[in-house]
Amino acid sequence: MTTAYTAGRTSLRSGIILLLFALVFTAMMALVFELTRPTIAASTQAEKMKLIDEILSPGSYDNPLLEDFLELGPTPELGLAGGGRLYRARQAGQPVALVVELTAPDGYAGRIDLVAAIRVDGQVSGVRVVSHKETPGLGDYIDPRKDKDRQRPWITRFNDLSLAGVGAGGWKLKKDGGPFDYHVGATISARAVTNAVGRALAYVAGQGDALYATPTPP
Amino acid sequence: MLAKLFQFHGGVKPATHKEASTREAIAQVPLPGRLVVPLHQSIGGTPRPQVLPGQRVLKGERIGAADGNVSAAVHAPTSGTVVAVEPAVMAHTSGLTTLSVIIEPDGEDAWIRCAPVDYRAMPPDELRDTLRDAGIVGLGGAVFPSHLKLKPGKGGRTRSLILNGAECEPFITCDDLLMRERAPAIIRGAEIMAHILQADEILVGIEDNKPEAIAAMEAAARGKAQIQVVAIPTRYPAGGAKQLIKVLTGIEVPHGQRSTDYGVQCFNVGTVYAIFEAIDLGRPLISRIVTVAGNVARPRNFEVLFGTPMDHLAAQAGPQPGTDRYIMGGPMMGYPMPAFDVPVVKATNCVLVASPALFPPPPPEMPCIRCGECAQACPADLAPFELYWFSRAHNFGKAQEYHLFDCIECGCCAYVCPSHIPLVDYYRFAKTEIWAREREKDAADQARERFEFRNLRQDLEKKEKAEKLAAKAAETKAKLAQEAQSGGDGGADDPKKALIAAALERARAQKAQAEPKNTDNLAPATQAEIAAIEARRTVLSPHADSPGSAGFAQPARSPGDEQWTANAPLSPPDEAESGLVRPGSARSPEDA
Amino acid sequence: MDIARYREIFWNGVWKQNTGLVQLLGLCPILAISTNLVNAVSLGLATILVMAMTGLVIAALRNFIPYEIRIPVFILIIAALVTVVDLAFNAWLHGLYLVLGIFIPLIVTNCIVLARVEAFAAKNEPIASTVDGIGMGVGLLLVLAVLGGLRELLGSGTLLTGIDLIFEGTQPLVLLGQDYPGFLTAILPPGAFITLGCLIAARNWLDSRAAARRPSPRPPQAQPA
Amino acid sequence: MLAALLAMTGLALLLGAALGFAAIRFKVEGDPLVDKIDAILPQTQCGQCGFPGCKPYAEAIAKGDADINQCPPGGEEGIRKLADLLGREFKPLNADNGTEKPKAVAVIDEQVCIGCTLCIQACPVDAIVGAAKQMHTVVEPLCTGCELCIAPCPVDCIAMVPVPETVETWKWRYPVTKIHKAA
Amino acid sequence: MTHYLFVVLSAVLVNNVVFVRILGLCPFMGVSRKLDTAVGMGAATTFVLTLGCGTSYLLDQYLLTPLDLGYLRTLSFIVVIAAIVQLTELVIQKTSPVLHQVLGIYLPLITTNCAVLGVPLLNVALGHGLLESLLFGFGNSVGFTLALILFAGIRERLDGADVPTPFRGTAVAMITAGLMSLAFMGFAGLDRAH
Amino acid sequence: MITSPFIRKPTSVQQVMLTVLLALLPGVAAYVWQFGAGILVQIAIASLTAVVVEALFVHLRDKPVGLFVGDLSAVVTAWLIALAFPPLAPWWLTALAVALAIGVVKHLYGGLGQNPFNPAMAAYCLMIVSYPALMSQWPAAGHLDFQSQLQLILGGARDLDAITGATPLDALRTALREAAQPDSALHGLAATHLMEGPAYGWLGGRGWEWVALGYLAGGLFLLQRRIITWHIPVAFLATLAATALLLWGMRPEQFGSPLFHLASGGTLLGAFFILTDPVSGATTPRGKLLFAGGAAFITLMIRSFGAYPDGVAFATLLMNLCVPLIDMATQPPVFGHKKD
Ligand SMILES: Cc1cc2nc3c(=O)[nH]c(=O)nc-3n(C[C@H](O)[C@H](O)[C@H](O)COP(=O)(O)O)c2cc1C
Ligand SMILES: Cc1cc2nc3c(=O)[nH]c(=O)nc-3n(C[C@H](O)[C@H](O)[C@H](O)COP(=O)(O)O)c2cc1C
Ligand SMILES: Cc1cc2nc3c(=O)[nH]c(=O)nc-3n(C[C@H](O)[C@H](O)[C@H](O)COP(=O)(O)O)c2cc1C
Ligand SMILES: Cc1cc2nc3c(=O)[nH]c(=O)nc-3n(C[C@H](O)[C@H](O)[C@H](O)CO)c2cc1C
Ligand code: SF4
Ligand code: SF4
Ligand code: SF4
Ligand code: SF4
Ligand code: FES
Repeated sequence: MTTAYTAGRTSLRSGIILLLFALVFTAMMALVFELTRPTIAASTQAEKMKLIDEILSPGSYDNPLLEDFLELGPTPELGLAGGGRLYRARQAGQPVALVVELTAPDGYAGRIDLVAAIRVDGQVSGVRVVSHKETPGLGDYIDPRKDKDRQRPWITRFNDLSLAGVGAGGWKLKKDGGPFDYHVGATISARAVTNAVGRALAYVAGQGDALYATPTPP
Repeated sequence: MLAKLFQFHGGVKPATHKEASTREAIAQVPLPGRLVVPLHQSIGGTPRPQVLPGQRVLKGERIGAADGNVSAAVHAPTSGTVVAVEPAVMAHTSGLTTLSVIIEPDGEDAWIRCAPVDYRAMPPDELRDTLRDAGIVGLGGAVFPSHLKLKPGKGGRTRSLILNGAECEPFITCDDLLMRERAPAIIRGAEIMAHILQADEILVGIEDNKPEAIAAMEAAARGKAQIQVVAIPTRYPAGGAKQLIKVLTGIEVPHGQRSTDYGVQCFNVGTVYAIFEAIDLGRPLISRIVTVAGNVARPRNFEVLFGTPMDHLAAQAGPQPGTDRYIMGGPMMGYPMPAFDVPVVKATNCVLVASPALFPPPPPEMPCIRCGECAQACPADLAPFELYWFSRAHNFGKAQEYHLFDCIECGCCAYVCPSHIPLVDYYRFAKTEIWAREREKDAADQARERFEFRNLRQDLEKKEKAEKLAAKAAETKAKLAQEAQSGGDGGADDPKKALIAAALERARAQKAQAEPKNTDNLAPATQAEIAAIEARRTVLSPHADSPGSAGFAQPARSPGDEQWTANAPLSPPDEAESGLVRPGSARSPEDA
Repeated sequence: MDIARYREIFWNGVWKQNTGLVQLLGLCPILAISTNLVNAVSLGLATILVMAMTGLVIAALRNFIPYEIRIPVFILIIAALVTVVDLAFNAWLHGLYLVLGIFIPLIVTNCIVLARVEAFAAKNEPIASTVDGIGMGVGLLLVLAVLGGLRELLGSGTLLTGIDLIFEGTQPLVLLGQDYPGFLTAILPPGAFITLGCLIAARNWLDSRAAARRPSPRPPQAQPA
Repeated sequence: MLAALLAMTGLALLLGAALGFAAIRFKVEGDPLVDKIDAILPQTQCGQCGFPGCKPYAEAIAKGDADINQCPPGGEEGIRKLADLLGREFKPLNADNGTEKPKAVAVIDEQVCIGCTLCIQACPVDAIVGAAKQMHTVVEPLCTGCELCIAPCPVDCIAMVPVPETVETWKWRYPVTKIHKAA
Repeated sequence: MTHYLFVVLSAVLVNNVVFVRILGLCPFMGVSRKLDTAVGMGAATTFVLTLGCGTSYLLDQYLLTPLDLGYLRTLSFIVVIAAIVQLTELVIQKTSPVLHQVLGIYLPLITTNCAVLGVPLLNVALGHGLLESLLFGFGNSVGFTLALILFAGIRERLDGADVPTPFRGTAVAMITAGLMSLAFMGFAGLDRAH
Repeated sequence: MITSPFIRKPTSVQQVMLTVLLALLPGVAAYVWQFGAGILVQIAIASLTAVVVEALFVHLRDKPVGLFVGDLSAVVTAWLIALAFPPLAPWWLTALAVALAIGVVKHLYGGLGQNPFNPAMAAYCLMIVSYPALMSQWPAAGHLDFQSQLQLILGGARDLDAITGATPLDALRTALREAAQPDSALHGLAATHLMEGPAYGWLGGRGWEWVALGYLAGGLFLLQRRIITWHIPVAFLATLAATALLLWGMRPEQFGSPLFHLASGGTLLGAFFILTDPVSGATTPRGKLLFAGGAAFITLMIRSFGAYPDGVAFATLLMNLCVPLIDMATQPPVFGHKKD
């Protein structure tokens, strides 16, 4: 590259031109940004709702779910080291279910981020994997999109079960003496998810109504 | 006091095949019909011929004088008539010819007058000159002029003079027999050399598979405290100078360094014997002991005059059918000869009569599997497979980084290679390529210098011319000014205008001259260059194709190759000539 | 006349100077986003869009850009245009946006954009530059498509997974049967490199075959024997 | 939006200032690359590359105006070295510039030479000696084989003679690998 | 302390930029023909990337985030990085002309080494602090250099190999890169303790 | 023209490879004795594929097929793949691995002698990454008769749950991980305790220790025949043992013992037969020490902390990467240049 900035005149001229270009294109970007902002916000919301809709039937509540939430600080019971959110579904003001972000820290290849919907009676409405690093083809059946069993993905095993129904201390894999099956050769992933969901159920049960009662922070 | 022996890395132990040729004593060879004595028989300058065809020479008469100090004289091996001084095929794998003196023996074998020298009385420098003029070169194989090796290193003294009687190559026994039969003379020669080198001790290294030679040398050395005969383990290439020095003294002499600087020097026993003859008997080097072995009925050692055709020599040992070529040297390092009648030269320690049964062609070459066998066998501690890998890929820079030139071409690596790769051939190929490149590089550097010098000179000439012109212009201007002054009314502008007009005119002329083609907006100089090149090509091609010069320019072109000529239509010579103006010499219109 | 020239420019981008197979530029998105056909093609389309736009804009502005600050200005323009595309995708093609993720902003540094701008758009008129951008982009798209298709097929035995994210209701093709034990490496980075290596070799092979067939207008000089 | 504009303005000014300062502070002259390229060229000075001598060609390569495959005397080897130096891909010699030939030297037929000095002027390395009206001779070791002297000779008395091989210049051949099935 | 060590180690080995994150491929393929150029390129990239991560962190933290200008991130990062590259070029040109000749065409291309932009963006995405950002940038560039040097070593050796004609050159290099990335998969999970 | 040397030691690549195959026999015998003859089927499948693929590529390259297939290097690769794979792997898995090893990893680089990566290990890594489930089904010793082994290898249905489990390395990892969980029944138990189950023998996995001994015997044979030098096996085993001792000494509850590591997985096969591959390995003495030491360290890191149960294959590939640099840096001094 030439370094023809030597002459003060040229370098000043270049500077001004550069500046002009910067201004014009920044203005253009800013404009597009303003234009797209509402749409982007909406589609981000929609994305989140799509996942939640999978685990909690949309007809079962009537409040704007994403606006009714609780900020959780670090919560070891949910595996949340850095905090997370908890959404509340209500029908006509009555509690229906909680949508909990949780993490299984002990996956085969690291953290497994999950979201679970737990009905007010303590039953699981649904669980989904948000992100994971399990071995593709082995441990990744915990994600229903990767599960070969399309009809009844493994992750739906928890649906409609509750801690109470399974029995105290029984929320475990078959191998560990519980009711949940798993894929041979990939116990660890299944165990991590199962235990995390179990812990979340216990946490929710332990907190009681407080989770519904606390108002949404501004 | 028995010296502690050291070990060199690597090495191999091939079957020695030495017994057969040691059964009988050294024999003489009957004079052949003609002797072809190449002038170039040693490292260094080719000796200048000293005889003319038709001239009679005596045995030992000098026929080639050393050319410079790195060279050694050549002598007539017997008395007779010089029939010719002409190129003849030499004892070299290439099959190239070299200037040789061809002598027809008269059968008298009449010596010149030999003048022995009292080495103690003669200063070392003169002794060295004597050796050079006696044609003494290393007979261990390298044929390096011995007088050059006989200079003491730093400090003027040498710790050890080493006599190389190892003779590690299979089949070869010439040194063995020499030591058995002429041990006292060798010892005498060694003492002469120790004197020249100011050596403290003389070590004779002999492989322990030659008990007779060891015994003979010990007997001859008995009572001489300075001399020690050492039996060394039999392992090829224990006879390599560096390896032998390492075994006997523990010193490693790096490639490209003089061993005298490390306090040691190593000579083949044959060389030592030749020095004895040159000093004590006054006889120049005209013959040597040669082993004839291989596909012959009676393998044996002969004392052979240089110039004797190898087939004449081999005939003495009862050649057997099936012979396909001769190998000069042993089976590990020897060179195949291009013909059967090449002459025996100073480097010929053995004529190995080869047959496919004796030395079958190697199995097909496989890729290197990097097994490292070769590295384990390499006495120079090299990584032969890396050298091979880079030589094969023409990556000579890398090959040199891996010390290609430290390779002594001993062949151990190729001997052990399970992939049957002719490794040494790759090294020889790479080495000669690198040398060729260095020559090219030197030539290029020289050319660059001369080119730049010429340009400088031309610039100077041009400047001078310009100055002259300027002077002339000033004159004109002055004259014009004068005229204007005298003319009066034209005003001061006119002469200037005239000058400008003149300059414009010149420039226009220049442009017309320099723009023979429609090459667009290039600088005039570039255009001139392009024209020059264009023109040069166009003129060149008809030359190349004309029958008259076809013999020179290049080998006959194939008929399918029309494009080359099609590109080069004949052009009138004048255009060509004007085109040949080179940038530096771009002729100004004034020149034309 | 012009058509012929544009065709030449286009062909240059698609085959002769193919970014992925010959120039080896813009490799990161090629390798990273070709895990399946849908992603690959989408990124290819996005790149075509960006390349055509940058080619057009920069060629149009080329006379206003001083030589010595051309690189910063080019980068500025490319970055701005890419951000605009990024925002637009995010707003109006959100599903695709999630798939292409981090790689849309990375088109900025996609060497090929700057390389073409510098080598072509800065020296040619807008239409040719647009054609060049499209040609290069199409070349990239083809490589991406083949690579993505191969990798998806080998890796999971399907084609067009994720198509449902773009066109509601469509279904991916299951080509090698439900029981196909996917060759997972194909989808992982090693598979990307190896498959692209094979594509490059295939191109070389096709080229050399074509060269061998075509009686070359300039026969190589017959070496004197 | 205003914030964005301000931020970018600030950034542009800051960077422009830094670059401008650095450009002055770290200015360099000269181009060592040309010498490196020139060192690779064979110095035949024949002009077949399309430039008046090796140095100008070296300059053109360094500037990017010329390709690396235009020097026939340097041959494949030279191109390979250039490719190495410049980190480019090897490409075969451009046939437009000529072909690689065995090295030859000019020989003047002394019987025919009329002593016109034209060849002396043409020779780029002053390899021809002689004076006006006297027979000229080529100093063989100095001749680069550029063939530039051939054309100007009005009586066609200069011929290129391949340099013969001697033991010193003889080269071992590349060991022929007989791995391939085809003969 | 170990946390920071993990940041670096994970960036160098486990999540190697080239083999796992697939960034910086163009210079990886382009400047790996010879070992010494690879070393030079690695050094230059290390310098630029580390510096770039630091500056972009500051830029993000103190300009873009407070002003809520997230959408200017790409633009401003790349402009800053381009400036750093140009500065580096000027300095190298002055201090080491040889290195400049060798890196010649590639120095400007560092700007378009997507790792140089990708890593600072990852820094933002991963919420790294200043020290973490610097270490992450350093680790990634060391990972890049490591990959480049190992690759160059192998490519130098491949020069002499009897590779089938269509695969000569870049094709076999690409396959080599694939097998290298396969090898690096062996490190998977080593950062799990983190 | 034939030039010197005119005599050659009677050796050949074929002979070298044949010796390696012979040296593998004790290990194979122990394998058959402990785990049944299924492995022989695997070896047959692998060898057949190897010969076919090798012949195909050699033919494509226009080289003499007999000569190059006859060098047996492909068969060595095939045997090593068969021995490193789970013995009951389906036939196509083995065949695919061998085909990739020979076709891609070896012949795309020009065939014998030119490949920078160990073909067998590259194929192993490709397979464990691609088919982790199939690649971690290992039978327990003496469990199955030949008939059912054959069915498993050749047949379609693979209901293996009953007969296979993780290998000892894998099982120990799983157990150790569980022991690290505070609420697990195994919490706090040391590795030595965890290894008391029926799957474990007196050293490593039950039955596997005999196979390992077989490899050791074969390796010693190779050393004796001077096909390999001591550097690689010694450096590998010593570094592995030392590193394992260090970890185990610090936290016996978290790491396997040195003896366990020496006898398990691919350790001995790797030390004597895999890392010693001359083509892809380091060549200088010091380089070999570095190469093998590095491989041992990486192996142990992967086994102890990584995602894959055995690290020998990945470690081999990773060190293959470093070979050019290692070789360059460890060139022994040349004769006469020793001081500087
Ligand atoms: C390469 C490889 C990857 C693996 N990935 C996973 C995984 O992602 N999830 C998992 O649960 N187990 C995985 N495993 C298996 C575990 O190591 C362990 O063997 C298994 O969880 C034990 O399950 P089992 O008790 O059913 O045999 C993997 C194994 C290998 C060899
Ligand atoms: C591999 C190799 C083996 C050699 N073997 C012998 C040998 O056995 N005997 C011998 O005298 N010279 C042998 N030489 C030659 C010596 O290196 C050395 O040139 C010679 O001993 C020096 O003595 P000279 O100058 O008198 O010939 C061998 C050289 C090499 C490279
Ligand atoms: C070179 C190599 C050789 C192997 N040989 C054996 C073996 O002899 N026995 C075995 O159980 N596993 C062997 N394996 C398989 C690995 O150990 C495999 O990855 C498995 O998941 C873990 O088995 P292990 O832990 O107990 O043996 C070998 C792996 C490699 C890389
Ligand atoms: C001691 C020894 C060990 C070998 N080890 C391997 C190996 O681990 N993997 C392999 O594919 N080939 C091995 N081979 C065979 C051969 O060297 C290998 O296939 C080459 O890499 C092919 O170019 C070995 C050969 C020998 C002599
Ligand atoms: S002995 Fe032959 S095959 Fe073995 S490393 Fe040396 S050259 Fe290669
Ligand atoms: S020929 Fe050269 S490389 Fe081979 S063993 Fe002898 S010294 Fe070493
Ligand atoms: S063609 Fe080569 S030798 Fe001739 S002038 Fe050009 S660079 Fe010099
Ligand atoms: S003598 Fe002729 S061929 Fe030789 S260098 Fe001079 S001009 Fe060139
Ligand atoms: S696209 Fe990533 S470096 Fe070129």
